Amino acid sequence: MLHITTLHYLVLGAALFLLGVIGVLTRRNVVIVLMSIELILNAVNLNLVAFSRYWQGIHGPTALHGQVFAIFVITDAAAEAAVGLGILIAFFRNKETVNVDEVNLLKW
Amino acid sequence: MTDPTSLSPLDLETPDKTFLDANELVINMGPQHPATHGVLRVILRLDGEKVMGLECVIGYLHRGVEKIAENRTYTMFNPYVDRMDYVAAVSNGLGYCEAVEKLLNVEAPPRAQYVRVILTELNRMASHQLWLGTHALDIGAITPLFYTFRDREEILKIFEKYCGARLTTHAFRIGGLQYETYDGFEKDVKTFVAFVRPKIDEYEELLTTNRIWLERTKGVGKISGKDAIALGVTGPVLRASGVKWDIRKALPYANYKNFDFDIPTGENGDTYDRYLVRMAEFRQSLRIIEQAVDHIPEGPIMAKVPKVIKPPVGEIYHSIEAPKGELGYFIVSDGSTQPYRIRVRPPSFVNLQALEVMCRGQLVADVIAVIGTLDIVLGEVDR
Amino acid sequence: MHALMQYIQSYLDSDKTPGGAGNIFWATVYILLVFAGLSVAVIAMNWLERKILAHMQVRLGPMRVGPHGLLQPIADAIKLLLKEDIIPAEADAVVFWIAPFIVVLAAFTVFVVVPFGPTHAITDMNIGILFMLGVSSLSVLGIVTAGWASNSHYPLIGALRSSAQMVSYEVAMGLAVVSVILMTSLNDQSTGTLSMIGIVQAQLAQQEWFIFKFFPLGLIGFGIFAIAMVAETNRAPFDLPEAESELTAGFHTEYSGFRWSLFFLAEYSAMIAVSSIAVTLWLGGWLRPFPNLLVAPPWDLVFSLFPAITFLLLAAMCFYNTARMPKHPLFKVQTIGLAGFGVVLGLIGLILFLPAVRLRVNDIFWFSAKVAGFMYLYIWYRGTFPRYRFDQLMKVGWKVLLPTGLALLVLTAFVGMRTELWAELQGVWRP
Amino acid sequence: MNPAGMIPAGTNPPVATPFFFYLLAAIMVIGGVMVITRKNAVHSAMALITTLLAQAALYLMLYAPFVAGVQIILYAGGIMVLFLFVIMLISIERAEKERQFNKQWPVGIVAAAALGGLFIAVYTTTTKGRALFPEGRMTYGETQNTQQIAALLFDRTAGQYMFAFEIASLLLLVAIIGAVVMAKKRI
Repeated sequence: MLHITTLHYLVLGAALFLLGVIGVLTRRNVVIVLMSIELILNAVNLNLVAFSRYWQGIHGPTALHGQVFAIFVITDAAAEAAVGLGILIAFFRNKETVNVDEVNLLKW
Repeated sequence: MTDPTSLSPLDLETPDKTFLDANELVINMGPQHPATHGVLRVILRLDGEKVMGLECVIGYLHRGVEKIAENRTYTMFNPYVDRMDYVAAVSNGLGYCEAVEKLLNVEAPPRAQYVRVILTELNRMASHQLWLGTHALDIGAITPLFYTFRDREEILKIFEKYCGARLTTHAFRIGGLQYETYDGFEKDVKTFVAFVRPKIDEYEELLTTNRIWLERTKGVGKISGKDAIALGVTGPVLRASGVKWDIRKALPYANYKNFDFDIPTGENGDTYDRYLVRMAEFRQSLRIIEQAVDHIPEGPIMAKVPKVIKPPVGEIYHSIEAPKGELGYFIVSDGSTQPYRIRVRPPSFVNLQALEVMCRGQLVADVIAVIGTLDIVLGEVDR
Repeated sequence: MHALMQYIQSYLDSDKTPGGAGNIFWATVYILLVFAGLSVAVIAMNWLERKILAHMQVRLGPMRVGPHGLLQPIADAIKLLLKEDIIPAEADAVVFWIAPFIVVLAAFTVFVVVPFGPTHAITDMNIGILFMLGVSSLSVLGIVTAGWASNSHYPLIGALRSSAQMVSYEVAMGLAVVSVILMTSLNDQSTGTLSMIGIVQAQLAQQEWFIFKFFPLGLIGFGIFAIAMVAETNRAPFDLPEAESELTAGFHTEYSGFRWSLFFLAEYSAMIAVSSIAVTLWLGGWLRPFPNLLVAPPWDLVFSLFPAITFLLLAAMCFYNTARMPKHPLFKVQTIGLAGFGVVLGLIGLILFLPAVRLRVNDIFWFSAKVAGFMYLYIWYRGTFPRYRFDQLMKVGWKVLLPTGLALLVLTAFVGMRTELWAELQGVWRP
Repeated sequence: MNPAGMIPAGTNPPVATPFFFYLLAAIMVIGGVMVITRKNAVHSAMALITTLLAQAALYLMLYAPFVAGVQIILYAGGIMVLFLFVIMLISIERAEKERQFNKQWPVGIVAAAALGGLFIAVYTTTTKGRALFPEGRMTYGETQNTQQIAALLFDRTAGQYMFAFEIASLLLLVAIIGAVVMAKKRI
């Protein structure tokens, strides 16, 4: 059977990252765009944790910097989601739409 | 009296726009809903949980009682009134019988009057017990319901022993009573009074100082005395707003003027005060029953009323203090055996008008509490 | 074959959980046992709630199906399974279909780390309590989606209410839990633990249930948790999401039959789950009462006899009620049934007297007894309290429990570190 | 599978790692595709939750139980509930009937494809015959993971991230205030 290596996790992370990027670039619905951003952040997290394990193999069990980073990224994601959804609500209140390409208030 | 134009909360001001300018949520509460006490339908306009406005839709239990009266003789119509406020059938019967007696210009003999008072006050307690149980159930306390029903059972047993029926009793006849009291009636009533007095404390123990109960009822569904009068609200709801108006004292009927009792009133006109007023009325009813049962005179139970009741041409309005408020009967007679027109002033129907004033700006949960505290019976609202 | 037997036997000598020992056979057995035990507990809880509540309310409760209604839950279950499973036409069928499973899954998965004894848990995780809180918080997803998918107003309001409620009470709950985790570390050995078994072992090592630790701090933490857990499981007096008199049935208004019974199952197993958290964290988990006072060997013996005695008492109760059954041919089957039930309970009690069984089951018994105490509390609340209103509920959560929890956390840290702090301060003042 | 010799005494060999990895990876990728293709935002959110939970399981496989726990409690239990809450707050019936993808979607796809090409290029690079990421040499048990992370975050001597941690908490505070300010009409 195949052996699961760090590279496997990196490829999976890359795939998720790409999916997230496609979502951000193509979808109109802000909520789904925000979810795609979460997808990207998670792809990064997966890489970080995979690297952390890789690093542990070299520097011993206390080399957990990747996991600590992952925790910081999750914190960031929480803050981003709260602010993003706050903006979304403010936006929806003013424009009654949730489509990104209609966010053109600055064009007036 | 009050100038109706100066009533502030009654002006239907445009409500605030909703939070986030979101769409109003329109909820159809009822006619099949566990907390609308039958078939009341309330259309709620909500902003999240806040009530922006509401509209009552009634008539799901309409049976045309007033129209039926025009095709029945006075005696035949008597049982029909029991079906209006079916939890206080004795009071309904009393009001109707007294109205017709007034029209005939006869008066029931004293013994009948005393028995009438005892039964009516027992019925008031039964009605209040039902109210307390369901009101507490609406607010989420499920236990008081079973306590009150346990004790209400004793009242219904007395009714059953007296006239054979428990709910729609048809206890009184025009001119007095049909039946003499059964042997041991006084003893039963006295036993009941002794039995129920500690039970009322038991209900109060569960609720009166319960923190959650206080938070759920204090300041909820407030209505000022002025507004209550303007809306025609009567009964405990009016008295809880600080208006000392009880027809038993103001326009004494039966022989209430012979009894010594107080009119409990509240101050704030909120749900908690209405609860307290009704709890106090329990005790006042017990006082009246005790006085009445000790002094039942001997004598006939039926006045001299012709076999075929043909009141003289004329009209009469007679009202009594039913458990829920002023219950009035307006009877127009054209001299025949059937009433030309009967109009009932049902307390529940009039009190229900206050629902919107009491609920606007409150939360959904408060609507439930307020419907409960108004103590409406849909049979009476819709007739 | 021999190797297999050896594999199965090898676990019996180890002092680890099956998950910890990596023994797949025993892990499977434990999972099945926990699952079966949970189902039995839910069924028993259903019957007990109806009976206890009935007796609080001067009535009898179920009396017809089986002796004293003992078979009523089974009859109900059969009815629910046979009922038509209605999916409203306007509902989002897929989400509507999935939602109850999310709730059930979340409610059952947490039992992976519940320690019924030092070795009686499916597995012991390094992040045990975090796992329990996290997974039990997933059930809110199921509730929200159930309410949304029903495409109806009452469920939607119920779902919004419950999500707001569960999210806000989780915060207070978490703070209370963190204060306990601090307590595990504030001992001679420095590192704390998140493991459920580790927390109980810390209480054993410190010879003190955490409810009494740093009196009254432990008690306050327990109080916060005990309030928050009732809100978390949507039970009276915090049962607004399914407030019957307001929202008919809240988020599961549109559900019927099997799917509704899943919500029911999830609610009761969630109650058991949060109660086991409370028992583990504050009430010493599987430890018997007075572990520090009554330590002499005879006391050990006395306490280890409790399970057997309890079952014998239950059996005696059955026999007493058998004797009280009406002597009428119609009641013959019921009387025999009740007596038979008593015999079964008595036999279990006798088996529990055997030392080999007694010593293994003792932990499980004490744990279950404490959880059962909480279950009784739940029923008692329901019989006593009116329901809170939504804004009042939020007020209690955010303005009372949360600040208290924060203060508790800080105070626990200060009290626990007082010697180090004192040494530090002396170092500052007198260099 | 990991050879047994690489594992320190006291921990157990993981079972069927490749099977679980591919299973979870498949769930994650399918979930990710669903997130970006569903019309209905709630369906997207459900797919995202599935992805996140599968990822938490992957963290467990990577011997990062604490991160897995945080992932479940914060992401699946917290952030996603927030998402669902907002989706319910804003009406979505109309959004479903509208065009789902914006006009520049080909550009987006091309850009993503370019990025994918970049990834492939990097991951297949070998220097001196060695892959960029040779496989790790040893696997550690999870028994002390939480304590070690705590040591990195809080310990007086080994805690390198204490300041960063404080900054993160400040960030959260700012986010809370910002969200309230933006979402509330009148403060």
